[in-house]
Amino acid sequence: MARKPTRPARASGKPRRPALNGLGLPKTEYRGRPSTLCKGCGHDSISQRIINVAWEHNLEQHNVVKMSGIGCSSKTPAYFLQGSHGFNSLHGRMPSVSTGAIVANRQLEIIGISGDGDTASIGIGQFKHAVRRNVPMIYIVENNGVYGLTKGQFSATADTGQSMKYHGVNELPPLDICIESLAANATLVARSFAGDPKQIESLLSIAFKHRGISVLDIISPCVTFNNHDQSTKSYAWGRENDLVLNIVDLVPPAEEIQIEDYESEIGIEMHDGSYIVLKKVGENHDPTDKRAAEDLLESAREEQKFITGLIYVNEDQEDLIEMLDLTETPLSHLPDRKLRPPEAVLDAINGRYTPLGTT
Amino acid sequence: MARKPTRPARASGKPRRPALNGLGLPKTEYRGRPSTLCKGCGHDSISQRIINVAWEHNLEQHNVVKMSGIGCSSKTPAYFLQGSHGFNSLHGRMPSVSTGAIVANRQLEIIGISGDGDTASIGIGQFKHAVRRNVPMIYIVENNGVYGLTKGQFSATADTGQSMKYHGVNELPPLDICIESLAANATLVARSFAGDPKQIESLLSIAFKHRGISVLDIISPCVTFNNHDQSTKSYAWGRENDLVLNIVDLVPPAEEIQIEDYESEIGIEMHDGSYIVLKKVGENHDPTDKRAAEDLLESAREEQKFITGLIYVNEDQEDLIEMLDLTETPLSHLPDRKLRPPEAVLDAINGRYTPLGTT
Amino acid sequence: MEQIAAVPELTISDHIVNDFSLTVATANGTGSQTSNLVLMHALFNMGIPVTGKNIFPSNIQGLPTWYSIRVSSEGFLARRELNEITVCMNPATAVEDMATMQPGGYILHDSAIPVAVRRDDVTYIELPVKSLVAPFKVPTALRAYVSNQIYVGALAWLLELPMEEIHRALQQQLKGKDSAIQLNLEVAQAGYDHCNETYENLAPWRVEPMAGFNDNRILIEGNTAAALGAVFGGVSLVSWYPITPSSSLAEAAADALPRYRLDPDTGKPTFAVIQAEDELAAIGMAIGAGWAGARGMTTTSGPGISLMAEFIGLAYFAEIPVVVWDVQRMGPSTGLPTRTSQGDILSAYTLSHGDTRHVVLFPSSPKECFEFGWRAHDLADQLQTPVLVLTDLDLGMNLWISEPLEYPDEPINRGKVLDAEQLDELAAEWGRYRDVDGDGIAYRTLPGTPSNWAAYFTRGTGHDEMSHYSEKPEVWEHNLQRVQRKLETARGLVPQPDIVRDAGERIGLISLGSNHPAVQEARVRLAETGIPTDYLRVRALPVNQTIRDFINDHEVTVVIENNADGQLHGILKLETDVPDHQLVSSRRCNGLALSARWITEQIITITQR
Amino acid sequence: MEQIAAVPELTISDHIVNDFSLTVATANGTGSQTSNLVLMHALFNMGIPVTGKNIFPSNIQGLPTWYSIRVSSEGFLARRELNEITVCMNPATAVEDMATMQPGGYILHDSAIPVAVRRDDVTYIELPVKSLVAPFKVPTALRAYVSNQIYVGALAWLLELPMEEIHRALQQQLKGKDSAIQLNLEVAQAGYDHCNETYENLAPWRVEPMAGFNDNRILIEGNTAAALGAVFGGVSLVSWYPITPSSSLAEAAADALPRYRLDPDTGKPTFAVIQAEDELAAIGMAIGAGWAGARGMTTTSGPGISLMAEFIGLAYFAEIPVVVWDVQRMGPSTGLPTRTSQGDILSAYTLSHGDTRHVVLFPSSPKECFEFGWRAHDLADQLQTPVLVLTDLDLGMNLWISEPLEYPDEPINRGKVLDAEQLDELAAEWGRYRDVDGDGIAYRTLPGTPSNWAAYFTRGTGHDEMSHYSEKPEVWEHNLQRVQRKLETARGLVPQPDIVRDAGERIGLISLGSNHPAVQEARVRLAETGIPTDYLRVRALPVNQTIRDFINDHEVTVVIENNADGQLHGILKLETDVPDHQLVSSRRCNGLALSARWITEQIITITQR
Ligand SMILES: Cc1ncc(C[n+]2csc(CCOP(=O)(O)OP(=O)(O)O)c2C)c(N)n1
Ligand SMILES: Cc1ncc(C[n+]2csc(CCOP(=O)(O)OP(=O)(O)O)c2C)c(N)n1
Ligand code: SF4
Ligand code: SF4
Ligand SMILES: [Mg+2]
Ligand SMILES: [Mg+2]
Repeated sequence: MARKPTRPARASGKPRRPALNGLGLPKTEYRGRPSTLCKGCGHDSISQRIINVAWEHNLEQHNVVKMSGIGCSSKTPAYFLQGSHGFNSLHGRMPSVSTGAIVANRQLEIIGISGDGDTASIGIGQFKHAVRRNVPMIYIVENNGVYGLTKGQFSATADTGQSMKYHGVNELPPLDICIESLAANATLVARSFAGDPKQIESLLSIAFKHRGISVLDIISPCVTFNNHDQSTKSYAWGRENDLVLNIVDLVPPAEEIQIEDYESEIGIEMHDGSYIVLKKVGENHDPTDKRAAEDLLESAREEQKFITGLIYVNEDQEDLIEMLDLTETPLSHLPDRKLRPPEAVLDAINGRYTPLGTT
Repeated sequence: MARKPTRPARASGKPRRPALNGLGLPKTEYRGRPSTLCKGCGHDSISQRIINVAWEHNLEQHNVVKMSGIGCSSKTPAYFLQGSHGFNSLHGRMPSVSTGAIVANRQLEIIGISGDGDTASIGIGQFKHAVRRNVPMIYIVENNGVYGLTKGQFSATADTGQSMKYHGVNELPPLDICIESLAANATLVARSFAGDPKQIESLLSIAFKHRGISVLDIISPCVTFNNHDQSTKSYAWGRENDLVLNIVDLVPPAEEIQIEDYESEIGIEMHDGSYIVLKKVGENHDPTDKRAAEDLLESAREEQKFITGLIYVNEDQEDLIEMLDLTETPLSHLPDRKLRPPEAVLDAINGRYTPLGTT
Repeated sequence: MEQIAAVPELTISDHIVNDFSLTVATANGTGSQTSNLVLMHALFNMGIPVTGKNIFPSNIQGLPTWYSIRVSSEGFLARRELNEITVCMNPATAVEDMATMQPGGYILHDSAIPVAVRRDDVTYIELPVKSLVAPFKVPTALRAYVSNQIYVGALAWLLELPMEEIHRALQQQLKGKDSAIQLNLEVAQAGYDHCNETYENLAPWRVEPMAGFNDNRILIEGNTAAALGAVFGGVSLVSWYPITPSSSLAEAAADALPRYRLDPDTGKPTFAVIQAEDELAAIGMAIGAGWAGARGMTTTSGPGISLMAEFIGLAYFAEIPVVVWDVQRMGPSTGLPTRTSQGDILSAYTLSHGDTRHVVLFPSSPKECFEFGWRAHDLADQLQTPVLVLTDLDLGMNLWISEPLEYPDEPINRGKVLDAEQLDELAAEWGRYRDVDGDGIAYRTLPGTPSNWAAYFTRGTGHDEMSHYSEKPEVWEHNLQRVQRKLETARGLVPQPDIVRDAGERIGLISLGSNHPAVQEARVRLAETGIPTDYLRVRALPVNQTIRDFINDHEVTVVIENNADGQLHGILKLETDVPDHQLVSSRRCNGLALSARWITEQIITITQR
Repeated sequence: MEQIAAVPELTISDHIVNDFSLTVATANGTGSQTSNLVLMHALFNMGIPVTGKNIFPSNIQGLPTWYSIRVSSEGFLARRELNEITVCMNPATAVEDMATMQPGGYILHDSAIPVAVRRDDVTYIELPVKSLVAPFKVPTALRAYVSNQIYVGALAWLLELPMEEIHRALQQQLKGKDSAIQLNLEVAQAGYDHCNETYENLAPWRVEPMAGFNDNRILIEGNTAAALGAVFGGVSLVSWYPITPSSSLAEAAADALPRYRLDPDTGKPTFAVIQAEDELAAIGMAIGAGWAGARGMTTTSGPGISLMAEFIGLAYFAEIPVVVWDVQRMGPSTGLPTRTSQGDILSAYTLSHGDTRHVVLFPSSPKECFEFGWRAHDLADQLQTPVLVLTDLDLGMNLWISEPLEYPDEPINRGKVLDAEQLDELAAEWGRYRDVDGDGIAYRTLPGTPSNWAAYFTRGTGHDEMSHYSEKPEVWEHNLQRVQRKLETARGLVPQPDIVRDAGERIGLISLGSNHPAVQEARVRLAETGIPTDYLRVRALPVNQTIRDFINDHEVTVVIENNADGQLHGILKLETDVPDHQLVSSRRCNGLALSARWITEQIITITQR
């Protein structure tokens, strides 16, 4: 329970004071417990981005809830915003639990973290319907194309032709989280790359202000299970030396892939030596134009590139809470007298069901 | 068990002989048991189309299987092709059961019937993944925007603003079966209207020849639960006379809505007096052009029209059975010797796990 | 329809007053519901104990439907197997309906339906429906609907039911729609007049106004009462997916909430009703709401219960309050969606993988549906666990005479929730899963609580008292033992069984839920034949000492239930220690509510062993 | 780690040969698996009874992992609670690992890990891992991996395990990768040499080659054996969704099928493996395949079992063969994904709403995993019903010494399937759900059968013998009774219990699955202390008369299982009629396999009551 703000004991001499945000809090207050992910995992970079933005935006942590499904990605809410309630729910079911939570307390800010397996495989149904309901929340997919936690099977976003050490070659076409979101009438759709701090932070800032659901599809390399036989990089030595082929439980330490800010396109070499191309939405892309957004995504899909940035936004569509027209007071905090009608109401109801008196 | 071909006993005089198809069978042989759907239900028209096309194409009924989920629509396989096996499975789960069946016996032709609730609500996950796998089957969604069998709740394809007698106004945007299919990389996407026999039959003929999955989204009006208070047509008299308002179990007989062949657009008045506009894909639409297909659907969605006809087709993509590279002989019919390796193989396996002999 | 064994002898010179059963056979979608409800309410308004069971098909139009009305001066409200009067409006079933009609009975039939084999042990009353309705200017679409009033009028004539009562009941049903009331009444009158002019009424059955029984009682469906219970229980979110026979519960809630639960200050909803995309989402939403401090509930039936298994395990293990109504229908699988059963008892009690046991409530009347409607939420909050309420199609979708709904006698109980002040005081001492009171129930906090000590991380994985992830063997064992300790606490908190003891030590009956009226009637019949019985009605699981004592106190205890495996019997066997011959299972499962006759026969057979 | 109660006294002057346990503590992701497997195989190759248990975390890298190797000259293969040697390679757990080490033990530790509190009742061997590995030119990424060979060498020195055996085992593990073999061996040698040069070996434990026990036995994981069983059982479709600890079963099948099941004529696959989008789809596909006449199977663990509940009910009621492997892990909910348990027994047996009872098999060795791997498909086909095979993480994912896999002694049994010829002969006489043989099992037809009589319409709704929809009460009752009759047939068809009777009438033990080695060992210990026991190992549900007789024949029967609720005990209580004091539950559930010590203590306590 190290959650209470602790100030470093003043030592002699001039103490190094950490920078404080508008609430007078150091950034460390926005951390969580130590990560248990693999060193170099993209998911950890994303957690760091959330910590930064939350600190910079002076977020009141007690108003935030962190929701997730099951997977390496879904574990991360334990690793940021220690002052927020979190709920590591069931595999693929984060959307419904989040929907219930926001209905219960409309004042909460929901940050949902999911994986590509969690969202695009088992969870695609709940995902699409949460999008369709425009549940007010940030929905982050930490997308690595594999099932990290269960040791590297393909997920539904794995690229066609991608190959994996123990699972052969993926022959199926991938589902694209952004295209799926748009098809289901998402009101904010964006994509980024775990190693692009600037872009993620700016998208998070936008998402925090968005009215309904914000879907952020963040490509987040798995350092461990994208290491297949054809890999060209860190494993080269091992391969030459026959060393790595039979090692099932070896996860060599790796570095996070970080990229610099880029102009319009950037090619990135992944841990496994494969190559992806990110392409920023152009300056003159109008993110309120849905057909343009779809075109952008579809043409990038044809070129096998990933469009990044704010792809689509619609601030006109009511969110779920508005549609439900709920009281301003969160349902969870209504006083008993608003939850239970008075006895006279029940008497009247009983009256409607009793025998008619003789007329 | 009236499935054996029966010929009418020859009466005296010249008997009226029914038309026979290439297999020497009258069309009645392709019927099923009597329908228990409401009179005038669009679903029954679709069954009739299947019967026609099957008869015309000289379909061997024993090679066909009829799969479905749960709903009024999902009941229909009992009402056509009496000579085919059928499987009325679970709500929303027809795709997985069909996948298993075709893997078991690749020689089967699968006709899958689903509803909009069955496919777009509970079943959206299995639907999208069956599409993604390109499971060779015809997948018909008998789309009425409501849950017929459970008495008229909105489904996920109900139009925004649509209102229903006992369920108020739908505020959510609809999922579009065709857009969803394309997003998931469907290889054949088409739409039609239950009352348009010609178009449905021609689309069915194309679908029977398609390599992978053929998604047919067929708008199929529910005569019973699209009767809401604002209705303008058959109920007018009742409304004026205060008669229908409290009748929960009244289903007045109605006529199927049939339309004539149309040029490019047609407006149709539904049973409830509402109006939909169908718009045929233009002559110069290239159904092999995916982005054109998407554009067509999205612009129609904006205009609130329904594009009908063959929207997209891709014959290049391998289907599931090809990807799995299965034996030509159906797995269900392999002889035991191909299913159980000989004893020597097991001896060798055991050998691999026994202690090393002294070298 | 079941085989009729005995013929009621009409030896009494006078009429049989307020004692008979009648069945109306129609096709569904013809709107006969109005007619049947008018009959039900007319009888109810006259003070006559009456019960109505709708046996309907799983489709929307055109298939056979039967509506059975039982009138019992003694106040027996169970389904009866015997049937004195049959109204045949459906050609499809007429042959069978007429053939299985018991001797001495009356058959009222549309004259368009020919009598296939004329029997001389029954009386036929022909109703020329078409020609009687012809004079009324009704569009074809509505002809079938108003035609049903013909049999209403005919029955009024047969039973000497005053037409004014029909009029009053019509007014009640069609509230203020005057021309509709008028039309229906006139058609009914035409039926009445036709019979009156054509036949002499030699039938033995009559209805007469009665005092006492219905006074202050209500006529209502269990699902409606349950929904109202939730409304008065402060439900915040009803997330549901349509499935017969539970849909009308959610729909009744959606109907009642906007009437009774708008914020008195702002006029805004203090509730949400969400039709989810499936049962997994429905239960997930309800759990999310419960976790965040509101009252979440979902309604479903068998297939939905199966789909909710994983989520119920999460709520059990992460200790989140949620209420699930299972209005049971016939299973396994899709089964018979429109037929009643009590086949989910064992499933519900042990739902989910791993070691789980749940609190399950069994209401047996609309009044109790209402009570458990609010109490389930209190229990869920107090115990921080899922509470499943098991009712069934018979109680949920049929009209039952019931004691009036009783206003909750306890304030809303939110259980152990800490606010910011309490948290700041407790500080590091608080642990989400720390059992400070020894009852297995720890204190929780809600998201949004403005205290630095409020936050914790909820998970369905192994966790210690601080809710931190742990794989330590002793942590797991310790935590699960505490959760199981809650079950012991639950034994004391759940509604206690309802016990009638007046028979001494020989025979005890145990039953539950909608079987109650049949058991009550059977006990009277058994007592009349010299077999007095004690009776314990289980109102909740887990069971407690009272139930064990009851079983131990009797030579034989018979557990009566409507399923194939004797599921309650199995659970009682598990949780008590009595030899098989002392705890006997009597079960039946054919889609119909149990009858007193069947129960009586069962008990007689058992006692004769 | 559990508390150690007793200290083994080293009173014998000579060495303790082939009798000790050692635990290696590392962090996961460091590649220690190679080292541990090398040790396991070296010992196995020497003919020594050995068992290895991997206690690993539910993450991928950096969290504590323990690998415990037990060597037992008597051939006891259960988990032992005592631990004579601990290898500390993980700083994160070293303090606790060292503190809980029993007196008299040896601690081998990386010298980079300081000894926090030096105890004088244990011996410390320091391994300067970093400097020993330094001379080898290995990239940083692989340094941790090869470092593990240091403790292999050190243990070889301590136990006098010949380095040639290490070499041979390395060759076995790294098949043909010569430079890797060489490197690993050299590092191990460095560890050996370091110890040899630095310490005098005063430890009491030695390993020595043994004859007899391992001869003709195999060392294999249960999941691998199960997958091979399916391969030889003619499985056609493995549709699965990843979940620990079942994934390796599906992956082993995906690995073995292309090796052994290509069509000998065309070289094409006679099988399909599909990774589904979730468990609902996985079971749906398997059921679709079974329906169409192939052999469908899926593999999962607790959460998946819950998700499959609705589909299992469909297969049960529509009578479709399908095989489900549940490799159990700790529940409820997500629980402890990497810890063993037997908590799904009751769930599996009664899975789904409505009245259902399933065939459940419990293998207790790799050999039996193989056998049930093929037999489950025969049973499913014969009975036309789902067959659930329940194993657990301990048996599934650990290496077990086993009798060799035994070639099926029966041809493939496809059950009652009619072909076109038979159908044409039977014509209208055939009904899909007609019980012509009186065993409750009807004849089915497959889609694609070229006969006009073949087609029928399968449904999970109420159906008559022709599989037509029916809501008739008597049709439902009749059909469900037939389905339940199948369960009676199943009692005779499922694998019969394994019974050892040599103790007379006092104490019977009942257990199942992976508890077998611990029970066997406990029986020896109990016999030594004057408490002889009989033993029945349940191999399948539903139970039959043999089990009832066994229980009735003993004064006390103790049911030993690894779950919190005593689930098998509950089922036996349900299905037999013995008083509580005669059928006692002994259960434990903390994520670890049961130990002989715990069982022994339990039985002693019970007998002393
Ligand atoms: C119902 C259920 N099925 C399967 C699992 C096993 N499981 C845990 S995480 C996971 C996949 C995670 O993949 P993804 O969402 O992509 O997350 P990542 O680990 O890649 O971040 C699976 C299949 C589970 N926990 N629950
Ligand atoms: C798991 C489950 N949940 C709910 C139901 C109840 N149910 C039966 S049909 C249906 C909806 C059918 O709607 P749709 O697929 O649109 O078919 P339609 O009747 O409109 O043709 C529902 C919710 C069910 N059978 N199973
Ligand atoms: S396995 Fe992959 S996704 Fe999981 S923590 Fe490691 S690097 Fe990240
Ligand atoms: S309810 Fe609607 S969908 Fe169902 S059969 Fe009737 S018309 Fe068709
Ligand atoms: Mg992933
Ligand atoms: Mg529909």
